[in-house]
Amino acid sequence: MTKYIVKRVFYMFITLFLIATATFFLMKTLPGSPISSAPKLTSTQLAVVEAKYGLDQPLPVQYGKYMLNLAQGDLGNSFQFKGASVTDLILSRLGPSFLLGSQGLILGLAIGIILGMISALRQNTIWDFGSTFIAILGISIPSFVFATFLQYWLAVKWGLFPVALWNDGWMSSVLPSIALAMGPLAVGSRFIRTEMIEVLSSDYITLAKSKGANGFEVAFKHAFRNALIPLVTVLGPLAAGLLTGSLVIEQIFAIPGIGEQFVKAIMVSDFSIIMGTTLFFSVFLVFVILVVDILYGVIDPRIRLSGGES
Amino acid sequence: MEKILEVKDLQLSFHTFAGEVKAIRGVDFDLLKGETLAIVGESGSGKSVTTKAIMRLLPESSSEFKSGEILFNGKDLTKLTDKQMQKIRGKDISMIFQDPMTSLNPTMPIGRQITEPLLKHQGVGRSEARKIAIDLLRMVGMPKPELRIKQFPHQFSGGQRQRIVIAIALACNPQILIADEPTTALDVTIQAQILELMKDLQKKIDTSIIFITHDLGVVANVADRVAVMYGGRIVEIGTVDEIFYNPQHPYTWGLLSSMPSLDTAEEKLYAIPGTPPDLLDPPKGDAFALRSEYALAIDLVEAPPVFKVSDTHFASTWLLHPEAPQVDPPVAIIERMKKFPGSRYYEGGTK
Amino acid sequence: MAEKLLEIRNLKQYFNKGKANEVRAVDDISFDIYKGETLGIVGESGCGKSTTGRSIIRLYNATAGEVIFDGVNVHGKKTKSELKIFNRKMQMIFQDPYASLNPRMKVMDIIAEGLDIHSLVKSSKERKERVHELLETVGLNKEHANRYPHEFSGGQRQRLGIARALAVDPEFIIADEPISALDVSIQAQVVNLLKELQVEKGLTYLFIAHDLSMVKYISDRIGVMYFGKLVELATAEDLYNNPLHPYTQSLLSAIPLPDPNYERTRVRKSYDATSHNYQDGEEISMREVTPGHFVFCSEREFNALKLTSGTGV
Amino acid sequence: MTQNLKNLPSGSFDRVTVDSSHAEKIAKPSLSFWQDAWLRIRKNKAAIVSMIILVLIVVMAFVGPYLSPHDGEVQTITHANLPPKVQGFENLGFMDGFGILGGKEVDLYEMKNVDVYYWFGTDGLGRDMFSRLWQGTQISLFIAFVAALIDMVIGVIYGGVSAYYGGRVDDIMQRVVEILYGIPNLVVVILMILVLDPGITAIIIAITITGWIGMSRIVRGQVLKHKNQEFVLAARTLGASNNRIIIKHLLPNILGIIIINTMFTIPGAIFFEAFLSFIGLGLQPPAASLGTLINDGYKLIQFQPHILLFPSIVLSLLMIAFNLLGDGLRDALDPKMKD
Amino acid sequence: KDDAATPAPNGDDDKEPATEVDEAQVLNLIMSAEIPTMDSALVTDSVGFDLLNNVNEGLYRLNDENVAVPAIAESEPTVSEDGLVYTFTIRDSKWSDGSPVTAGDFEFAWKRAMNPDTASEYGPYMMGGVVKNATAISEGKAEYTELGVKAVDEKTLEVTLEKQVPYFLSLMSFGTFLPQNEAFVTEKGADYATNSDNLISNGPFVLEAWDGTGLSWQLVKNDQYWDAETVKLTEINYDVVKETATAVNLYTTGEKDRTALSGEYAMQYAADADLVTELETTLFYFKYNQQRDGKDTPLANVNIREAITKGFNKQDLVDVVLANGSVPANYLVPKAFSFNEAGEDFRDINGEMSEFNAEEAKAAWEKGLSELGVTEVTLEILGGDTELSKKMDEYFKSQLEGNLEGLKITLKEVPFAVRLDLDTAQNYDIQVAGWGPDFQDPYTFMNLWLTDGGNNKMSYSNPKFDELVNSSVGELAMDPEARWDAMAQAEKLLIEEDFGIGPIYQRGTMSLVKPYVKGVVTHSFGGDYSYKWAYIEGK
Ligand SMILES: Nc1ncnc2c1ncn2[C@@H]1O[C@H](COP(=O)(O)OP(=O)(O)OP(=O)(O)O)[C@@H](O)[C@H]1O
Ligand SMILES: Nc1ncnc2c1ncn2[C@@H]1O[C@H](COP(=O)(O)OP(=O)(O)OP(=O)(O)O)[C@@H](O)[C@H]1O
Ligand SMILES: [Mg+2]
Ligand SMILES: [Mg+2]
Repeated sequence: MTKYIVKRVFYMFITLFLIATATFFLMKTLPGSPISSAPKLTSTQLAVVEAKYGLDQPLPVQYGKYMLNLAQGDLGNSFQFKGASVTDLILSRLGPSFLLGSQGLILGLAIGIILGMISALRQNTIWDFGSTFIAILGISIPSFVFATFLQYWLAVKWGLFPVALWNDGWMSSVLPSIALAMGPLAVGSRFIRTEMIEVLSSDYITLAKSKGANGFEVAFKHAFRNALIPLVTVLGPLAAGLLTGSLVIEQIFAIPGIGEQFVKAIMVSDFSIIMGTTLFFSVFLVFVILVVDILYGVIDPRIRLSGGES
Repeated sequence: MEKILEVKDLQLSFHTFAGEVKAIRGVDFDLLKGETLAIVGESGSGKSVTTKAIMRLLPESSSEFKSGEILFNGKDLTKLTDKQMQKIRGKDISMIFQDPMTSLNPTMPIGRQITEPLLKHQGVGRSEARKIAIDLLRMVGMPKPELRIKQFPHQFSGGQRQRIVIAIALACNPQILIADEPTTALDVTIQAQILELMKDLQKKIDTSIIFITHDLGVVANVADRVAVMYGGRIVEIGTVDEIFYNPQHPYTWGLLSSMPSLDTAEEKLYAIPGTPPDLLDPPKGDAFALRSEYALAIDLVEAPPVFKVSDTHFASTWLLHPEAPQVDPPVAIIERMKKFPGSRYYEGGTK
Repeated sequence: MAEKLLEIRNLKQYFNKGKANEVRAVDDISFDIYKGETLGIVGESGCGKSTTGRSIIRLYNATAGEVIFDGVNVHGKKTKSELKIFNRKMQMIFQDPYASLNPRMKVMDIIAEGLDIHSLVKSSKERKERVHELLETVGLNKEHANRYPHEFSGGQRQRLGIARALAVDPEFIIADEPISALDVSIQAQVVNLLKELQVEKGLTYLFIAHDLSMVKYISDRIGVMYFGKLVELATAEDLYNNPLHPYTQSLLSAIPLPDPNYERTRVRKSYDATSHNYQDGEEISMREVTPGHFVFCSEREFNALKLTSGTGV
Repeated sequence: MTQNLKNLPSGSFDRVTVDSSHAEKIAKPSLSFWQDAWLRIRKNKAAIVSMIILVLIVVMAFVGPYLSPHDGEVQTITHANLPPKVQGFENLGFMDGFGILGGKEVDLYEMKNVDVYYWFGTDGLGRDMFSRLWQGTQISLFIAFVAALIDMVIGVIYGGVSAYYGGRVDDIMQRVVEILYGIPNLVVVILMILVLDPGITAIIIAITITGWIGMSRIVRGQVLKHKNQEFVLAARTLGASNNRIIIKHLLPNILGIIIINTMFTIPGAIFFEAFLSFIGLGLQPPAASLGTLINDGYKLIQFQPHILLFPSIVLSLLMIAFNLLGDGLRDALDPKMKD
Repeated sequence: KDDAATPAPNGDDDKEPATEVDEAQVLNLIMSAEIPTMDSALVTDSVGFDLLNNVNEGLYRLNDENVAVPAIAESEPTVSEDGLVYTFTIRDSKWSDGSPVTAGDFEFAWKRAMNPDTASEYGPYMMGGVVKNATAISEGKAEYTELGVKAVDEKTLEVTLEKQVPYFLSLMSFGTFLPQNEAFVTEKGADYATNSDNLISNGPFVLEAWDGTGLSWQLVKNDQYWDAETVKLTEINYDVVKETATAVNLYTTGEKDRTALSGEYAMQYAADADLVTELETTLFYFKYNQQRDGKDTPLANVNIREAITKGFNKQDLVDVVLANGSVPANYLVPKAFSFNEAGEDFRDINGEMSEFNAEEAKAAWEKGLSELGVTEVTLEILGGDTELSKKMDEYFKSQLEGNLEGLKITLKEVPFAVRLDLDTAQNYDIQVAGWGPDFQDPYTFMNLWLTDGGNNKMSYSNPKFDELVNSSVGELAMDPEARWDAMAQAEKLLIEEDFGIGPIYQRGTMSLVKPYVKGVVTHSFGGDYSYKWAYIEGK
């Protein structure tokens, strides 16, 4: 197992190295420079600013420096925020995104799993259709439309939650989390449904029944855990998707999150933030995938010992 | 001996998108206390469905119970509620399936799988159940049961897994054990061990066994009585000697003679031609007639009733009708019949 | 006996060689197959029977050793056309009647595949005729040509597999457990067919199985495999009546026969691989104990066996 | 068990010989895999309804713009922001030309002196939403189909080659995938769009740049599963070339799963395009797609719900229909699809 | 040190029941973007200038009538004979940490803004050509310490100008000229002004709860401010909200006291009592690039430029497309921006030019085409990638293509930074651009179009125009009337004769403002709003 993790971490670093390299050069090919957004600079002044950000050096040198800094966890300095450290910028925005993401994920998966179970246990009944309908709606309505709805109905019309902003404590996170939960909800319920149906027809379930287990025990003690296994495999991308996907929700609910910052950085060509965030997302994704792999072993004892290759 | 289970005129269908599959078309048999009844027959003849019907494990949505009674100690299982049935399953009647690789829950330690019926039916505490589980494992010949009880199914070999399944099935000392091809997936040497184990355990806890298999060798080894199924019916039933040495139904003949025996060297094996009937549209009359060289005109018209050969031996073939012509079974069968005192060809004294 | 069709020399087939999970599926085995005979191979599951067959027909590239077919090493460097010749001469019948036929192809195309690959027919009419002929050979009829495999029963499918193999007129057929997935009553159909074909076409078989009674019936000689090694090789009669290797004895004693009287008396012997007590440096190899009866044993065991069987004869 | 037998007609007990080849007869009509699948699909009401909806939407995407008397590109600025109005609906209470203005329901057509009908209303530049909706649908579908097609081609080739040749090739190719898998695709897509000139091509490239990975994984799994199947081995013992094995044996067997997976990538691409519009990386106007239309509309949800409503309905219908059809196909083509 | 308890960042002030009796002087506002920096030398954006204007105070401040009046300067400065040396006397006032505001703070701040190491953008831009040596410093020909500003003593600041600058005093309220406390700045080093802890102020308010990059912050009344008596608000809470819908929702539910409206929202709230329409001084126009890749574009032809300038309906544009209170612009210098001594609007004097006229446009178009010898022209409009720009571009396309036969418009919509890049490279045909004034004088709009001017970037060149504009800051600098006249002529030349640019609209804003918000002053340049005089009444 440790060997496996070491191997994975090694690949992780290759992935990150490649992503860093790719984004670096991509950014360099982008039209528009973050500095030219200051149209009033004279050319000498411009040279000074360029020097400040190290943009006057040849590309390979810039690249080398960037990578070197990266190795020390330094993502460079923001243009937009006049030299603020990108690492700090990202860290300062992490909290809300993380809270929303995890709440959305947990909420979505919890409801999704329940819906999926209902669907599978009451296959082809009105319950099944109802759950399936909700799940498909979840993937059919763009999250920004859904979020706007939530905001208008639950906050403006009924006043149940704050309209937006991040200053009402936990209450502020409710609506955005619900909006974010739709994706995992849909994925969760569909995965669980298919898998549950499959598991329920397996031999060991028949054996469990023949032991006299009742419907509840069969579904929850025996089938559930097995049906969860494939869901775990998509957990990684799902979680990462939430973090990145939250940019829409963050913008609508005016939440100081990492996604919101990313969008802004794109608008103003703040390369440092774009690169830093991209890299951060990658680290997160790669890390989550690794965690999920380990989690996979926890849920599925077959993986636990043999460890490795799926 | 007392009858512990009586199945009377069981009829059962499946509804599939292709139409109605008449899987069981009138099955009668009974099971005596302490005996082993083997059910043999071709794939699809309805062996598993019959036993699953007894356990009421068929999918409710697609299966339809048409008629019949399943009397367990006089109680009709078909009339019980789900709750009542759950009390019987695993306690009074338990089951072992063919594939040990898939019959255990891969994500649950085997200990918990064994203790589950104990906790459920015996009302024992956890630690007590654990003790029993360890004993059970020891009983089925698992070395170091205290350690292995915490392990997961994938850490066991096929033979070991089948032992675990047997341990689960026997946990509550059931009155009936249904074994659906418990050794088919195993190697011969392992199969031999498992068969011995089952016979040993049967003696110990005095349970009745319904043993389903394709393998006539296994039948000869374990069975007290044998039921031969074909096309959703039992076509012949009798003691193991009656079936092996005095078979009456042409299908049984075919079955027995299609296996080469070790000591004779037939030039050509007797082969039953054709394929099993399609139960979506079962043939009229005797389902086997189309494949039988002993077919009679009436076979194609009407299904034969059950004829009594001896007190313990019944067969459903028109050949047993008093008016039917005497036919000679295949040579290999005649060879067998020569050994059986009650048969036409008995030569006497060979035994 | 007749001339050798096939010589297997020190064949080794390792999987995942050099890795932690190395499997020595076939570990240095040698034997000959004579023209026109049926050589049976038995052994428990996973002992390497299929791998032996597949290495012989070059589905796997052997780790070491040679397979000499008609005097030519199958595993040497070959051009495409040379390989094609082998492909015609050697064919295989598979175990699983469901997995061995492409579910998306019609029977016609399945059977004609060999004809197409080797351009054995000139027109589509000839192709059709040839397929019909093959279908009849295996006891099916031409109406079946336009159907899909899933519509057939196991026995029928297995016969389709045979027809496919026969299409290229092979000399040698490897039958990898062709009947073990079939119902008892159906097994006979296939075995009879194989036997008939052997006589008709002068075929040579390598017949792989894991149960013995059918193998004994169909084979002239039988080899017993245990953990990648061939442990005993003898004529069918000899092997049954006089099994020498303790593993063979255990295997034979484990098989139940459809005879209640026999079953009541059968005693099972168990085999313990450590019972040989081989010393370091002892050379263990196939030794011919009685003419045509080879046993995998050490010199010491060989002498002991010779003694007992010598008196036995 | 009675032995009481009624009288049977004479001759009942004559022996008959049955032609044993009779028993080989297959009674069922011959069905190819695809015919069989079609029969299954036909039983699946949801899939059939989905199929009909999809066909309708596709047809409308092409003929829709011609059905409306208005051109979707023409700006009649005086007719801006009109709610839907349909002939004959005047008194039904909806699609009657009434809309909210300053918090009150008023007949905006009357107010603006408009005497033509805009079935789905107009947008902020006075363009006919009905025509625009179908034009947008057309573009969205185009993007989705092309993206799905490219995903499919790359994915199938990559996954197929990796699995079929196995060994070292597979090792290397899978390492590459593993690395790519660690890239957050959303971010890549955004970067790609930033780098490329915005437009349909950029969107398609961006969607496909990581999109094929899913397909390649599935195809690889399938090829791995099938390539050691006995029927493939049989073909190899017959001397079939790699090409033949791939084309005749492997492809037909994984085609079902490829189709199913494509059924799920299409809506994914449609959705993604909508998302890109939201962060301002979508199409360049005046080209419209469902995504840009929805993006235009969602802000006006309180006052001019029609701008959001119709594109949302079409988008949701597409999503639902593709998903249900995909589900149906999965049940029909591959009831046991695991990976 | 101010001992006003620092309110928690999540202050739920509006829930306090105390409001009934003594109205809480708390204002809740929305911002459209984050604060990039609070360093007056580095600020370039409107948010930064807006906040600086409220937390700091320079020599002058725009009063509630938008007139620059002495602030930290005790009174009007004394000006030397030649008009080149201004001497200010500094009033007694304190920084929020209690230290006094001195003349040295100004000298330090201004020089710091010119120090190349600071990399200030506005410093050299604002001071260049105004304060002595500024141009030389930014060209690297002089040391920044040689800048013409000097603290004679604690209370006396002497500024030497490069040349006579008629609008010099109006600059003194601009953010770049704010003072900075040397001790504090030096102590904080690179961290100066990166969050509210690293900042001190000398204005009406103090910035609190700003982490440097966050979406929310707070202004709290500065008790150390010399004119603290005037300041009534105790707290202003800011949140950044980028979605109009969200902002409006926040306004509707009463969480915010003001929100800007756009497009369809404006239409919906047209009759709302809370609606406030304000005209800004930002002007939007087409830049016609006459030379691209070294070759003349069709826009080098004056008739083509005329056709496009007159070829689209501006009224419809502002009414339907923008619908935000903007007005059609037929001029360069915005309305209600600059006034002469008599208080007359420059605009009223010079009037409207080159209005929409489809006929004239068509005629000019045909003339232009025949001069070019073509029947079809394809032009690219380069615009922004915001929602509104995109919509506007679509409108232009439809209008121009409809009115000018043979014209084909392609749209290119890019982020701001990219647009500037393309502008610098002169890589566009027509660009939708905008300009907001840096000081209250028409010159801030005029100098853009000087030949080879830094913002020209479209190869417009007319020696006559150059002459007129230059004279306004040269020989006519001290003659307001003649100056005024020269600029009026120059504007006519640019818009009406050369059609060098095509004015589109002067931006307006519509916002919803709660009726209880009183006394907020809107400025036409520099910071957008002053809250010094604001208060809450009748909430
Ligand atoms: N769930 C089901 N749905 C539809 N048909 C079924 C189902 N289960 C069994 N059948 C059909 O019922 C018939 C009897 O099946 P059964 O499983 O009892 O056969 P079997 O004798 O046990 O065969 P095998 O030896 O292969 O296990 C077969 O035709 C089978 O296709
Ligand atoms: N492609 C492969 N890669 C790795 N190991 C393999 C492969 N094929 C077979 N093996 C291993 O080689 C050994 C021999 O396998 P083989 O299939 O030859 O056994 P067998 O005797 O045919 O068994 P069975 O009776 O079950 O068919 C087994 O342990 C098997 O797991
Ligand atoms: Mg069965
Ligand atoms: Mg094998």
